[in-house]
Amino acid sequence: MAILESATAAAAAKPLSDNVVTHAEVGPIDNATGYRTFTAGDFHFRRDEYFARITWPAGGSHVAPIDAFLRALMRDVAWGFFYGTVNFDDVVGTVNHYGEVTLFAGTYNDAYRDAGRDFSQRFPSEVLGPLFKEMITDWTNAGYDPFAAPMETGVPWGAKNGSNLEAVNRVRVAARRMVGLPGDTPVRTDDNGFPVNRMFADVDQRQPLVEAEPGFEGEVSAYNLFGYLSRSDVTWNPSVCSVVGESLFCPTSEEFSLPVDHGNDRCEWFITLSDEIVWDIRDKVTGRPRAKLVAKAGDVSCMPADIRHKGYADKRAMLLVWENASNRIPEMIAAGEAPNVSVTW
Amino acid sequence: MAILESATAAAAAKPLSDNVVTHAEVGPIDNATGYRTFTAGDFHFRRDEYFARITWPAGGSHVAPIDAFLRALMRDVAWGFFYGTVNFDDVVGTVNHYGEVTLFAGTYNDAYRDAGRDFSQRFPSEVLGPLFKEMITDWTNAGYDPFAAPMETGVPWGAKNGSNLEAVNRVRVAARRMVGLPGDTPVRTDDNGFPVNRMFADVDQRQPLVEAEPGFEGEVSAYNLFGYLSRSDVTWNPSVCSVVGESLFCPTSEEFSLPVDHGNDRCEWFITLSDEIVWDIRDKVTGRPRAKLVAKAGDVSCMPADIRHKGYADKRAMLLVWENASNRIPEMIAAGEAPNVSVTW
Amino acid sequence: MGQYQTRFGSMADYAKGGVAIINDDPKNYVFSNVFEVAEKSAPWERVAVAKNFEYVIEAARAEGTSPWYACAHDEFVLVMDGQVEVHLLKPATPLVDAGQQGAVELADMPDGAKMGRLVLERGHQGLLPAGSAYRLHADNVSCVLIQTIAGPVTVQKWADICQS
Amino acid sequence: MGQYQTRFGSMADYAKGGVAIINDDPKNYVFSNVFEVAEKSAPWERVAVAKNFEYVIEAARAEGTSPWYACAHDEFVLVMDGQVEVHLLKPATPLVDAGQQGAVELADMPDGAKMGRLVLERGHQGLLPAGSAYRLHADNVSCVLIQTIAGPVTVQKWADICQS
Ligand SMILES: [Fe+3]
Ligand SMILES: [Fe+3]
Repeated sequence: MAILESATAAAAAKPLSDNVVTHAEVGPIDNATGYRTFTAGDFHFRRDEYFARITWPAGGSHVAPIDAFLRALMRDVAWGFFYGTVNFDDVVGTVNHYGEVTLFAGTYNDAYRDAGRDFSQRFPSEVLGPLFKEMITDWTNAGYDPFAAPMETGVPWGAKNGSNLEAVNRVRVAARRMVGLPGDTPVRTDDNGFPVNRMFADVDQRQPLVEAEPGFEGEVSAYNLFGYLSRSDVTWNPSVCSVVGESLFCPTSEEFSLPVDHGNDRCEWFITLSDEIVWDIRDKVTGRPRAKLVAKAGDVSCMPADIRHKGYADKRAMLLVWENASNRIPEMIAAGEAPNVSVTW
Repeated sequence: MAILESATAAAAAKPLSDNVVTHAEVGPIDNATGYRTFTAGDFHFRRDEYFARITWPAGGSHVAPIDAFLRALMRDVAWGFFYGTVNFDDVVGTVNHYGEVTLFAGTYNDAYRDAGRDFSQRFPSEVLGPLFKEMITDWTNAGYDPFAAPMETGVPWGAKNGSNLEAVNRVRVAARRMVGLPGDTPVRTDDNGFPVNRMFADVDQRQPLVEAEPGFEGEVSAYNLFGYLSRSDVTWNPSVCSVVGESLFCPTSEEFSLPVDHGNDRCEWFITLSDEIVWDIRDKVTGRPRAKLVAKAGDVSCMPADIRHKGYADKRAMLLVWENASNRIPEMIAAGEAPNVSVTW
Repeated sequence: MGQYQTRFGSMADYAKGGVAIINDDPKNYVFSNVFEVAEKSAPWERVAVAKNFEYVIEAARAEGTSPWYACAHDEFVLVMDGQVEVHLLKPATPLVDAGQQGAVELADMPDGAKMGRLVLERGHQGLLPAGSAYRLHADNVSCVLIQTIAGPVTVQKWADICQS
Repeated sequence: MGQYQTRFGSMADYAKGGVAIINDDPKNYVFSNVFEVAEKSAPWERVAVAKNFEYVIEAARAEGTSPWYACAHDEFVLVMDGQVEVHLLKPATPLVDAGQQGAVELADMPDGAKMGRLVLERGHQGLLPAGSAYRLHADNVSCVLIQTIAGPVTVQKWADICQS
């Protein structure tokens, strides 16, 4: 998660749009499955042993395997709807307007749109966010962690069976200046609950030599970023490690596949720090495949603002996601002034 | 699996097409993962801990989560490429020409085709079939059954770890006249290794009353089909239970989701015998969504010949798939004389 | 939870699904429900609910005693609801041409040897062997499916039974 | 198996991926590799490998001793290969305007108080604090990334470094 608090706060102060829907409701417990139902405007959400079932007006409906759905929902909740579009799959997802959020079905799917079968509603973020939070809480069973890699967690299937509050309530990590500075996000150690991941057992854990003259202890600072990433307990979940104005270094550790198809509303940069990640690039609006990107350690690439991307990594990899969290960008996007690619030559 | 032996035999007698590729190769064991690689013509297949990786000429590549890939591959192998198109996912799959088979990437995906990025090669079935068989055998680890429902098997992830020959070598069940007749497919019992599935514990197991006069014991016959289906150890795997000429009743028990997107080359009928199955219907050629079908017990529907379908069932359901295995149909299809929908009014 | 209830349908209690269109014609799916068809049909009306070239699946309301039928090829009956008795008879002389497709209704019980009897309940499938004659009986209103070839007794009333 | 090898890159040993096009222009992905950039650059040339409005990430070949730099805002250095020493100094008087973006190269070591020293190896990230002056040193050829704002020392040579 890499959205600055200031951006959200600024947006929350704006008056609501005219067409905004404020109805959200947690339904009763289903007798057969033990799960609650959820309603947001005219969208209804239900889970059973294997699927999330989503319906919307005029007979719209969608079935999503619950493992993929929970992994996507978890990110959308933890990231506060992130930047731009979070496609849970080819049909359902959210678009962040920073203070408000659109929940859609088929809007970013060529065939649904061409047939006039897409549907969306816009909500205050503070209405949809808590509802989604309750959904991920209710629908996650004991032993299953939607943030974890497949080999490091249980299975999500079956009827309601306990909960995993610790997993779904993880607080997002966002350094204000840099990890390891006094009063900022601490480095990770065995002792504070972050053991080295099995796939990063060979990563050097030594910390840098730091010699501060008296009086400069708060500014002469460095830490082992690769060591820090080797101890991440979650996958595909960027956290802020260093901040230059609105420039956020948001590294993350990646294993298996990105649970969402992310369609950023601005350029987003990736620097692969270790191993290999393959990216499927599709058009943001139509969903049609555009490119395939193979990124190895040291590779840099820009994700243009008009695509959606989904990544794959067999060996856990370290990825530096670089975001520009500027408040001006949403306005530029609305005015059509934001570039699709931030560099041309 | 519901392809008559006669059809395959007839096709195998035909001379090979001019453009057919006969090269297939099993590669060495990968040092890191322990899995073998496989080559069919200019297609290469590799698996790692989480993915099947498929490449083809001119930089074509595809990454498929290994769970979905193995479930799809298992069906394609067990069904002898089935009828028409077996889409493993939106990119890769096979088309059965009955004696020959096309392996494709992007051919049934609008965006790949429009961009000229689709690729396919045609193989003798007796070349691609055994290669796929070796692939499913090598890539399936101990404890994982690609035919089983998610809650009834292990996980497919990780490096090579044993095998599950019993699971991948299941012989297909095809009654010649009717299940239970003397010398034909036997009914299922606890004793012959088919216990009642946990989701069908309430299904009546009594057999019908059968009173045959002397001399007619071989023709006066009936059995409990629902009981038989409640004891199926596999999902989404039709087996022939009764035969009228080329008309095959191929019931099956369905749980979670159909591992392939099936684009039949002829009309295929479904009668839902119990519970509920939801079907996603997309265009066969373009992959664009066309309809959503909800089928409950007693519901009958035709799958037209120009669509692909994928089903979902949370509660294990009984489905009667009805196929017409006529040898004439492939010729009619080639001549453009086969109807898309077998009934109009 | 943990206790699963298998939902079979019956004429007294069925729920029908349906086709929701994104970009298509619902008629392409020839969508019907066998219990609804049986409910709205006359006893022993053999209504095609599925057809693939010459082959059909018929749904019938089983009520009282059916006519006698003869057929040159195998047919199969599957009870979807209720209880149905099948009487089988080996005709003394062939009743239908060898090439005749589908069942033929007989005016009366034919001469021949008693082959036997089946008592089928829900989910039971029975063979109606080629060259035999048969009669069905149901004490209470029941529902059957018959796997066969379209023939003289097959009723096709698609517009009445299908979603459009 | 079971023993995983984490593949970090280095200037001596890196493998570059790339963009395979289905329907697009590879230039949209501004694809480069930091080790390749460092390999082909002069020592301490601060080459932008990523840019988002005013913000940049620079890749540099760290070799010998760098000039002194001053910057009005925070910057961060991340060692991608080798070992790099950072010397930090608090200037006696401000060396750059408060609004100045990006690092400014100084002609000489400025007057001021010694703040301290960092010795960074691969994967270590260090703060180059706002208002300080700094100098980097690498005994052996190394590679660093710098998170900063585009400024007078930032070199943009996209056509040389990117896949097209
Ligand atoms: Fe992204
Ligand atoms: Fe099918």
